[in-house]
Formats: sequence, C-alpha cells, structure tokens
Amino acid sequence: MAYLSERALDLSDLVRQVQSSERGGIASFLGVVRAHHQGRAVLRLDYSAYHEMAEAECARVVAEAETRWPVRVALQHRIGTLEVGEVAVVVVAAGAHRDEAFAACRHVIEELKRRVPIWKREYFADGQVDWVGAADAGQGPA
Amino acid sequence: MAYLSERALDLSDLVRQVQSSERGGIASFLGVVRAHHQGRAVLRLDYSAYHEMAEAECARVVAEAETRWPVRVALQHRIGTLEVGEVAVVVVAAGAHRDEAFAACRHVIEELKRRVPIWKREYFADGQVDWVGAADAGQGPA
Amino acid sequence: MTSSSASTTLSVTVRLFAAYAEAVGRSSVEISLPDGATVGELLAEFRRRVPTAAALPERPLCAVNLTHVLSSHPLRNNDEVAILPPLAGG
Amino acid sequence: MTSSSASTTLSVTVRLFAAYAEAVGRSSVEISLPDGATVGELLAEFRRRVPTAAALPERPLCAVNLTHVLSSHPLRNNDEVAILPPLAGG
Repeated sequence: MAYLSERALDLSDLVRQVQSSERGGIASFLGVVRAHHQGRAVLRLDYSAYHEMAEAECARVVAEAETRWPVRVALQHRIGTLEVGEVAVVVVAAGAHRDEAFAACRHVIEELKRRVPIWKREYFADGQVDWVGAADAGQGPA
Repeated sequence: MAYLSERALDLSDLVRQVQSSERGGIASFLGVVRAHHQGRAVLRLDYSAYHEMAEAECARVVAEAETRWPVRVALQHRIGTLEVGEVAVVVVAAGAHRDEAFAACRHVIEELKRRVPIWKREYFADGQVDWVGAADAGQGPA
Repeated sequence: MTSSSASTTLSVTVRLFAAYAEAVGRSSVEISLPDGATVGELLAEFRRRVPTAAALPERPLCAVNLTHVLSSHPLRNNDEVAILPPLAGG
Repeated sequence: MTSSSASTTLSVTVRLFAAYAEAVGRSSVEISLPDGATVGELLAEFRRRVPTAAALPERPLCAVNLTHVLSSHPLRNNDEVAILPPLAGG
C-alpha cells in the first residue's frame, strides 16, 4: 500500500494491517490539522510531496523501526487539501508489549518529520498563504 | 460515558471524543488479548472488576493526566469474555502537540495497570484456568 | 466527648473479588471492630472470623470506599473495605 | 584508463519542489558538470545558470536518486538531484 494518500486516512484500517493475536500492544499517533498556527487562524492546508522520494523514505523509516524493535508498523500521510480538524498523518506500531510499540510509534513520527519530503502551504483566515518552514534557512547538508 | 464496557471497544469512537481542531496530536494505545502467555496457548480471557471502584479509579487516572498535561483523555476497558486478538483496553490522549499526547497516553495505561481493580482469568488450550497474577503474593499496602 | 476505643464498635463490610472471593468462598462479610480500628486490624480480625481467609496473602492490596489505602488507614462505621487480588487490567 | 575531470562531463536533472519551485520559477532543470562533480559544485553551477536560484538558501537540503545526501556527495551521469525546502510533513 502507498504511504501517501489523497483520501481521508482511516486509523482503524491501519490498525487492522498490524493487529494480530501475537501483538498485545498497539500504539498509534494521529496528526490533526490545527485551527491555529503561531497565533494565526488557519482555514486549510495543502500538503504536497516529492512523491517518489517520500514513498521511498517512508519505506526506509518503517523498515528501520521494524528492524530496531520487534514490531509491525503502518504509516500513511495525506496529500492534497485538508480542512482544519482533518487527519494529516497516521502511525501505528504493534508489538508483543507496549514498550516497543510506544518507542517505535514515536520514532516513526519523529523520523517522518525529519526526513520525508512533504511540504505544506497554510491558508490563513486573513487571506495570507505561507509555505510552512520556508522562512527558516538554516537546514541543509553539512 | 462508563469506563468499563461489556461490548467490543471502538478506537475511532474514543478518538472522536477527544479530537478537535485545537488538538494537533493524538496518541493512543490498544491492549490486545495475546494468543500466548508465558509460553502457553491461550484460548480466551474473562475480565472482571470491582465495578464501582474501577469506574472511580479510571476517572481519577484520567483527571490526573488532564491536570498534569494539557490534554483530553478517553479511556475504556472491556469486561467479560474476550477472544484472542480482541481489544481489552483503549487509551486516547489528544493535545496541541505530540509530546504531551504521548506522555499522557503512556501514563494512563501504566496507572490503569497499577491502580484499577480489574482481574483476568485465562483459559488455556490445555484446559487449565488461571487467575493472572494470583501466584504473586508480594503486593499490598505498606 | 470521646469514648475509649473498647467501649464503642464500628461495623464494616468486607468485599472480596476474583481469585480471593473464590479462595475464601465468600464475596462479602460484615465485621464488627473496636472504634478506631485500622485496615490492618480488620485483616487480623477477618482471619480470626473466617478460617478460609488463611488462603489470602499476609498483606493484600486494600481499598476503603473505592480508594486504595495503606494498612494503617483508620476505619469508620459502615466503611466498605475491599481486599483486592493482584490487579491485572490492561 | 581514467580521464582528467575536465575532459568528460555528466548531466544531471535538478528538481525543485514547493516553495523552491515557486521561488525559482522552474520545477526541473538539466545541468552539465565536469565528471566527478559534487552536489555542492552542482549547486554553485545551478546558481550561475539560473539567476532566480539566488532566492535559495546557501546550503539547502539535497537528495540524489531519492536519498538524502551531503553536499560532498559525488554525482554520476543521469542522477536526479532534488533541492528540498524545509520539510513540513506530519
């Protein structure tokens, strides 16, 4: 299944992909579009991606988590226009015990934010449209 | 809503209870009945509770988490007979950011296990029926 | 005015659950105690009155009126005292 | 036999995304470089060829063939080099 989706994400679908009678602990994370960003009212977001690389990088992040912990991981990120309150990303990690499920789930969302080439444009109530993070110039290869 | 339920738990239901456009991070945990316990094949479980106290203690655990972190928490534990692979407990914590959502979610499941008077009887494939934890005599008031 | 602890009594309901209800063969027992008795003293009295309570551990987890307590917790008339087997929720 | 780096060339495709595609006004540019050129050298050459690239930061995040790389990464013929705005997934 693709890691990027243009349709609404379904947490239960992803849970089903990793749930089993050998996995007693399932930790998950949902990222939801917030109504405010840095004090300004947000109307909606546009997520875009470098699709081929985002798919490849998501696969690597999932594979690394499944190697580091005894878990199965499901991951999806939504692309396109999202309204406030909609789910942008879902991570689910299932393991025999909750320690590894929580650790893997947290790791995958952190790595996704750090590594997967996805961008968002925020449409504010005041009419302004900004690329999130575009003001930061610091990051880049050492 | 009651914290104990005799019916199948629905993760999406609990997510809806705490999801909002001000809460950008939602962490959740599902506890699933495993097919094995200490190497022995499990057929099913019976969960029972000291109902009045379990409800009161769940309410206290949730209130404490909502005081300690800026989150809303939803919690349900199933009671009765559960088959292998079924969900025994659901915890959902929603906050503006993921740090507090993960911290609160983890805290609530740990406190539930430590404090809420729920017991389980395991039915094993070999015909044996055991109260989980009944062999341990150590715990008690200091 | 205060009475001496021997001159008055209090009555509590002891509730048993799960493995302990099975082991003792009872789920509820009324026990009378001297005024000011603690949970620890109740446990000792409970063992004297109910021989099957010998199956319980020395220091079980206890709750009074739906709240966990230590064995030093003082009891009041009509308290509900629960003797709790090792918890196994989640 | 090995050639001197000036005698052969390699050609790479530079891809731009999101804010950077808007700022530069292009989403894809073909660039020829001396054999053995690095990502850092490509960025310098890209700025010489594409004046609007002045809008990009000095050291942007870069990927080659779908993998994050450092600016010291050596390029090969037909590599796809992506210049990535600050990531904002999740």
